[in-house]
Amino acid sequence: MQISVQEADFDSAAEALALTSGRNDIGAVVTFEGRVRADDGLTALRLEHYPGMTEAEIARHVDAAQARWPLLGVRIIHRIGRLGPGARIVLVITAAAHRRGAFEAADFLMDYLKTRAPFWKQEQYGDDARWVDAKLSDLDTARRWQKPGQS
Amino acid sequence: MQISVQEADFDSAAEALALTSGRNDIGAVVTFEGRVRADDGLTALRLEHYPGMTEAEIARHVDAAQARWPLLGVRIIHRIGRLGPGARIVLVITAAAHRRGAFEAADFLMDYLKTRAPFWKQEQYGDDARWVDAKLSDLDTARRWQKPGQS
Amino acid sequence: MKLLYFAWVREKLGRGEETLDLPAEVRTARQLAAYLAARSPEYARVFGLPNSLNLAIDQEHACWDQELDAAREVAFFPPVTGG
Amino acid sequence: MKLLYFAWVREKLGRGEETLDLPAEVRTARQLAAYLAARSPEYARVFGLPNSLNLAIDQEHACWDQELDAAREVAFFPPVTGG
Repeated sequence: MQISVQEADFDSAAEALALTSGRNDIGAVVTFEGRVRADDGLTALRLEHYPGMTEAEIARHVDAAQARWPLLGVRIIHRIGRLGPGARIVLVITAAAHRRGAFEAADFLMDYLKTRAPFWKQEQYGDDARWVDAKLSDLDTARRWQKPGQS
Repeated sequence: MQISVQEADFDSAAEALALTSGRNDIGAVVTFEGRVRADDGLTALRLEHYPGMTEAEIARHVDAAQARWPLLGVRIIHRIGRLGPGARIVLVITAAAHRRGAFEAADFLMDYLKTRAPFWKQEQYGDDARWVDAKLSDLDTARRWQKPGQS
Repeated sequence: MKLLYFAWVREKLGRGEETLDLPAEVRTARQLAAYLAARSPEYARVFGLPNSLNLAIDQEHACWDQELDAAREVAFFPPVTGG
Repeated sequence: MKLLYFAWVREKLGRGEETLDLPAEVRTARQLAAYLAARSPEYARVFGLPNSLNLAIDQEHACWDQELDAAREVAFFPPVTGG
């Protein structure tokens, strides 16, 4: 697993290649790319995070994903700083022998990045800026992965 | 939507770029790449299809996906012919405003490519060749998407 | 009527397609399979057990009891294994 | 103890971090919030309603009734919105 939190943009194809090159045991590669939408005249997002905790929290969720699905590779990049409309924000790549594990692990990791990793988004509309509220729907979505008895 | 059945390899990143460039309404891009695993000493896969029906059948499933999720772009490429270990076989890219639709539509399209699109795989082990049997597990997986009352 | 065969169906029959004039009493896909099975031992091996085969009528998945009507082409093949 | 503030918590307090010597009776995160709320009107606005805040103790998500024990750093922040 490799986890990066960075201001720089990323190249999803180069990351997928690095994760899978020379391997003949990988049958499925799922790539999720999140981007900034220009809804309602948004001019930029600003992303802030908690250095140190972010990487540790993501690593815990990658460990959980690896315990749950037989993954052969995981790559996560999350950008911080100022991002304009159309910019890439987040990359999750999962590689596995079979597609089910790759799909489910990527979906799981995105849900936990949304609800547990310490990032905060501020929306900018020209000179106006407002912090994004957490969505209850994201919590509900993440709750799908809990096993019976977990709270 | 764009659907291709071809012998040539594909470039997932270039396809994702073509699907999304210049757009500020896309918040989520999910890319699935299927590859040839070298299990049990496999030397190659040979893929055959039903020209005409393949494209029509895939288009029907893309239509079904677009009716079910608010998709902003779909790209499907399926390779045919002889493919060595590690080769890319299939590409599904879905783009949407939000991640849930993009994830579910890509997963749905892969399930239907597996169980409905008229492709047949032959495994080659040196001079020995055998047609791959359909997996009941793939049918079960595809059945997840049926609504109550559908058979 | 144009008949198409794929994967091991094509290999066992030794051909990928052929055009046949069918008798008027062959009205469903199941009757077509029975008619083909009677042609030769090779055809009998493929069409004697149609449960292991799937079919398409005019490039759409079809059922054995479906009427052929004015179908232009019928294809027989094993369960699909793409993706 | 090192305290860290993120997003609008940081903005409302006018600082991202500070180091405080806490009285011995501040043993849980909830007691720490009450202690901070008493420092000034700015702190009271943020820590008077801790239900809108989340916290981490030594870089792990924590609950309000968790003991601070020998924690080196405690962070307060709104619900996360990454991804």
